[in-house]
Amino acid sequence: MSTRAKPLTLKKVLNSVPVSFAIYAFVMWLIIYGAYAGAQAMGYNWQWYRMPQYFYTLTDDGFQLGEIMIGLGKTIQLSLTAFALATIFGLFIALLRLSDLVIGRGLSIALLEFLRNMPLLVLLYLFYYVLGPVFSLDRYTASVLCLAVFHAALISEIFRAGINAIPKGQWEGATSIGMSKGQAYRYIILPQSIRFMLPPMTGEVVHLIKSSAIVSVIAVAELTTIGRNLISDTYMSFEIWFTIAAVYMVVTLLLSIGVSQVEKRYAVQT
Amino acid sequence: MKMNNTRASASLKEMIHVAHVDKFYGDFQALSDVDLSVNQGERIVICGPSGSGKSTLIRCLNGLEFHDAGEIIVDGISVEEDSKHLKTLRQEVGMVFQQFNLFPHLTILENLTIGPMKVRKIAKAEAEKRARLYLERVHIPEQADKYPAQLSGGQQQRVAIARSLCMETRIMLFDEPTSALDPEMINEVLDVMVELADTGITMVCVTHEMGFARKVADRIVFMEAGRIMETATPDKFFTNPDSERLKLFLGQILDH
Amino acid sequence: MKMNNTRASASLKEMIHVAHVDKFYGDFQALSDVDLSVNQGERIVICGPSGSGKSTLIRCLNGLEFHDAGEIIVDGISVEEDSKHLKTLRQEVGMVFQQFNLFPHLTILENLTIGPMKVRKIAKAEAEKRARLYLERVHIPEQADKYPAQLSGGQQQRVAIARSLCMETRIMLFDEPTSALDPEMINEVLDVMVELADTGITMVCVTHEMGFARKVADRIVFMEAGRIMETATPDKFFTNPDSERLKLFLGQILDH
Amino acid sequence: AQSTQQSLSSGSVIESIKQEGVIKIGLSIFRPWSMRDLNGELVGFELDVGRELAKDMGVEVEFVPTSWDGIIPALVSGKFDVIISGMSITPQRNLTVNFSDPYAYSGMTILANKAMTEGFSLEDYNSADVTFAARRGATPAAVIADMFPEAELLLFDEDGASTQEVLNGNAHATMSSEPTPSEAARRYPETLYVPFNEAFQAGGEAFALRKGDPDAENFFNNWIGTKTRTGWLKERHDYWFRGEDWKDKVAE
Amino acid sequence: MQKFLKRLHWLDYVIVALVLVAVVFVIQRVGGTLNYNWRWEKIPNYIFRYREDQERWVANLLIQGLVATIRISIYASILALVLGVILGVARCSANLAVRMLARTYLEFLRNVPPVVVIFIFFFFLSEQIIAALNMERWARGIARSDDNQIWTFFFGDMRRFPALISGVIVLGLFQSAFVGEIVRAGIQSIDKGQREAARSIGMSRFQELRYIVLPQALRKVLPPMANQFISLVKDSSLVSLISVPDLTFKTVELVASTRMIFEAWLVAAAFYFVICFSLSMLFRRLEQP
Ligand SMILES: Nc1ncnc2c1ncn2[C@@H]1O[C@H](COP(=O)(O)OP(=O)(O)OP(=O)(O)O)[C@@H](O)[C@H]1O
Ligand SMILES: Nc1ncnc2c1ncn2[C@@H]1O[C@H](COP(=O)(O)OP(=O)(O)OP(=O)(O)O)[C@@H](O)[C@H]1O
Ligand SMILES: [Mg+2]
Ligand SMILES: [Mg+2]
Repeated sequence: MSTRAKPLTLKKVLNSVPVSFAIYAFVMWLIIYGAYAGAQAMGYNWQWYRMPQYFYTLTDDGFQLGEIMIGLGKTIQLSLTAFALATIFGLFIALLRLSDLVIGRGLSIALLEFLRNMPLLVLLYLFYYVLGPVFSLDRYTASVLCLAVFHAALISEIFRAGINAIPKGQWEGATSIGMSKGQAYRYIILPQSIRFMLPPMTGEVVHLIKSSAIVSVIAVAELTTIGRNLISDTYMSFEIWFTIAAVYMVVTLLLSIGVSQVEKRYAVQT
Repeated sequence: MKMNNTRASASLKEMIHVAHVDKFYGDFQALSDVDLSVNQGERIVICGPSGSGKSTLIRCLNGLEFHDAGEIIVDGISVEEDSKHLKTLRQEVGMVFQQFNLFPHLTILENLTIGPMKVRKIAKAEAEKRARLYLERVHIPEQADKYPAQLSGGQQQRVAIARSLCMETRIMLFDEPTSALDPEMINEVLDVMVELADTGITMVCVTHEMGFARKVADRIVFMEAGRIMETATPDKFFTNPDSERLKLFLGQILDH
Repeated sequence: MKMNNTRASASLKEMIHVAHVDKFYGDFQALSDVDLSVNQGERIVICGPSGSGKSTLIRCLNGLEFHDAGEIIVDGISVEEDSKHLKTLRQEVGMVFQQFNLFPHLTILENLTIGPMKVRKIAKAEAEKRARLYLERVHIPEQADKYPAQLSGGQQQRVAIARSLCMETRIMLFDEPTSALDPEMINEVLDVMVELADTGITMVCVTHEMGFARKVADRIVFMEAGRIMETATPDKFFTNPDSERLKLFLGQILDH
Repeated sequence: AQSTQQSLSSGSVIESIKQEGVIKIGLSIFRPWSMRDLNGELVGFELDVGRELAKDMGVEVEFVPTSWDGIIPALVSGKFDVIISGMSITPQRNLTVNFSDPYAYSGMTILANKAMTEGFSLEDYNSADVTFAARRGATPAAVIADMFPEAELLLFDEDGASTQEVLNGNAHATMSSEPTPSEAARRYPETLYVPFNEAFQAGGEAFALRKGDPDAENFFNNWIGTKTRTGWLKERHDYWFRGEDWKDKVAE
Repeated sequence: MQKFLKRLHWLDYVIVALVLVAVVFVIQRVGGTLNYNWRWEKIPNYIFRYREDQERWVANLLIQGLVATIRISIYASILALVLGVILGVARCSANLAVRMLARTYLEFLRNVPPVVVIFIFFFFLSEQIIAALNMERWARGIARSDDNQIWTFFFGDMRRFPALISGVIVLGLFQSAFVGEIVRAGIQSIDKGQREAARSIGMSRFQELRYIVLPQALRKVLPPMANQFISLVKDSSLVSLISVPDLTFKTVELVASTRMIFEAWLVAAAFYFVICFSLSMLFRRLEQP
């Protein structure tokens, strides 16, 4: 018994994969071209040909990274440092939050509420202009600390969720062989909760890279800052902003793909 | 059917002393005026309807919960929330749970050695030797390198018993160790427990396995609504119970 | 036990016409060469083992699924994916689901009026009057202002029936309307369905309630593996089935 | 030619200002060119210039505060008609916008941290160990990069930030138009000072306007010429840059 | 009190001690080494000020900024909600092209830093929209007319209307991606049976969405939406980077004019905290009836 060929209708044609891709490509082209032509009509002078030099140059000295690549390196360095610190702070806050310490718990809740209800930009100004001079932090340290503290709040919630995902019986099992709370965390609870925490943690790295752009307001020479400086030199605002955005997208998309890979691996393992 | 263990009365040191204990969860009273005394080497079975406070009582004995009034002294250590000896106490008192509570990220061998190594600071080689010994004792020496998830429920529960034994505890508490198991696995665990009873360890066991109780218990404690209603030798317990409530309970439970 | 309904054959307009219908899910053939004809006012019961395609067939009748070959004509409208008359068709054909599928965010009254008001564009007062009428008909007029979650399963299913009735449909499809219900509620729903059957509406009902089938069905259809194996009057169906498979099925189902 | 001329003049910003009856002036907060007084209102040299300009044109005036590093893109994209914000003429900028004749000449001086730059000669500043702070996109930034290519240069959104940097010892020095450096040195005599008396690059500040608008350029040039000749510009400039009369209107 | 002290662990005392040491250190540094002259007494003036010439109290910079922040947040959240619902519905569309377009928009916004997104939207979109609608002239017309109280109440000084609107557009577009994801999750959480039931009483796809799916989805998405709204208030500080006169921008101006760096930033931070914290308290209260 064969399937009868059904008549092709407009709706079906529109929903079919090749047509969908075509429509998609057309709309995207329309948007991009519209933006391009629109800006040109406004008198904007596109100078894309000037962009490659900011990625790399080939001079007599050989291959050299351009400013954007250097900025990207700085962004990554900044983000990773901040992330490492944020993980430590976050673990600390989460443990305080879950502890029996009355003051400790109060402090961690106060800290969390403060960070949760404060714009990152304002927090950065606080770190840089207020705490900076007090603790004599330079701008790089201040921005690393600001990002670390801000993300520590988010990471501590990941830790807390991961720790709470471990059944109560594991605590009791550990306690009943005489482990102290610290030992139970160290040998029983944390090793198990890592599985729950790894996927959201990798997501948090992406988030942190995005947050790091904000430190451009205090002139840390990372990717966004480099972009803004280049714009103030060359006034090629559109080209540079789009390039910067694309660079960020490449990095974060690569990471996101990594995240979903990690998620898949851990999903299979359970 | 009942083996007559006369050895129990040989040593009379009091290992567990519970006097006038009350315990509240919020407004709900889970234990009321509970008294219990267990001598060294004695085997006690606790039974009673669901919610009667059996788990609560047994968990108060090694400080997984804390009582609100009265006193509990286990192996000479007063069980209190702020006691400095709580850790020592827990090393002396083993506990086996209904849900096994093995550590899923560790192999069986690691499950058994982590306590001795980290808590008792015993060398690894020594701890492994001991672990294999007790695995032998619970009849699963060949499973040492697997992970808990790869074992059947009955095997897991035997590992849990071995884990407690590895701490060389002098008292073992069991909270319904067989009730999460499929019928065919219950016996393999009960067999291990009977063997354990013969070693002279002090045992307090919450269970509804009346065959087991009859075989090994020196005394059976019947609880209801947070109170101990009756304490009796197995003979008296099954043949001539005092309280009406217990008769009813036995009627129900022996039906199955 | 069986009421003899002679009224059924009075009008002979064909309401549902199914001819040579095939239906595929991917490679899996859920319906093979199905033929079925239902006259106005007829009551059809469909039964058969799980996975035999009963739901698939009934869902093809009001275009919740679409068949791949053959033709389905319901109330003069050809059921096809791109048909402009699909909306009209669905207004003519009511459907009652196993899971009730009431709208949880609306009160009972709103559940009943939303269709007439938004689809049929009937004034609110008129729609409410009608809703109360049908709530009366399913014996729960007092529940009008509650929310579905506050009703028992049986009551919810009766509301679902009333919801279909409010659309003044001429055909009602039921997909195992009682199988998600507790035993004590099954009868209250079946009673309503029996009353409904007496109003002369055309009914197609997937159910395993053989008492109901015997009482109201004009014909019973037995399906297996995507095919209609046998169609018979209740008398013949229960007393003298043709196929071996049906005998087996009846043996199983009447056991309960 | 007739029609080109017509379309040029009708496309001039002057024409649209007349039509709208308002001139929109872009500026960025920058003591004492423009700042917020105690009432939160804008005051300063630019404001006087802008108001006078509008008065002479017979239109209303509207000031659009904008962050400094976005001020040129904003002008180009038409957010306002002209920038009057102490913007000094540089070739780089001139490639993107047109400038009128200068309406003020305030040279820049170096403001340095006393402890960190003790005994520095001008050449000593040109060293990799020295850190300068400046406002992103502002003239001093370009001048510093030009004069002290070896030194590290940090860029900020606001002028106040760079001064604070030097004050806190995070940067050795900053450069900005007088009187800001002298004022700051007076406020924090222990920490800050103006090491050199000379002013660098007194190139002059001018109005910036969009390219391709000869009419507007002509108008602004002549207006500035007139106001310079009558002494009005100098009088206002002295009031804000030399005088102290306005100080109690602005929290200090 | 006695009881409270008894509940403290020795580590609690360590924490208290550490906090105290930190506080003392900060006071020491600010007072001694930094020789910063605090001018807290000037701050109230920038919140409210008594204008002698007008003989009334007027809101000064900080309150103006705060009000602008609130206005922008409210309007942007409305815009984000509308766009987000469209986006969420598009994400569940039967048409692949629509789904891909929605996905592209979403991924762009999710993978590019907010700062960069805001600059791009600002220069590329909101500017164009404002210019295309000739909004400036229209707003100025209203600003000049006499009976503009209502407009002023809703939008502040009409002369700054274009800036407000570009802030709203930028923030609304930016947040719509996240709202869209919440809406999508809400829609997909609705049981398939609900759609079938709606269809089987003859509802069209639109009616099904309008009367059955969205109202139910709305209930499920309310808590995450509330959180998103707080995020939006926080992110609104970013529009200061494109010169929208919100609380952060006004604070920057205040700092540039008066150099009261510490005071101004601490006050601005307190303002943000108070708004966001009371909002989260309010939403928490509303969530548990
Ligand atoms: N953590 C707790 N919070 C509040 N109430 C509790 C808690 N743990 C136990 N209870 C209550 O205390 C009572 C006694 O509980 P317990 O677990 O000791 O009963 P049980 O005799 O072990 O019953 P079962 O045979 O069901 O295990 C029960 O009513 C239970 O609901
Ligand atoms: N959406 C679907 N996709 C793929 N296969 C399906 C789908 N719906 C149903 N099927 C398959 O089609 C077959 C017939 O399903 P149908 O639901 O019609 O059976 P049924 O007779 O109603 O069974 P039951 O009594 O369990 O409800 C089954 O094998 C089922 O697995
Ligand atoms: Mg229990
Ligand atoms: Mg079915």
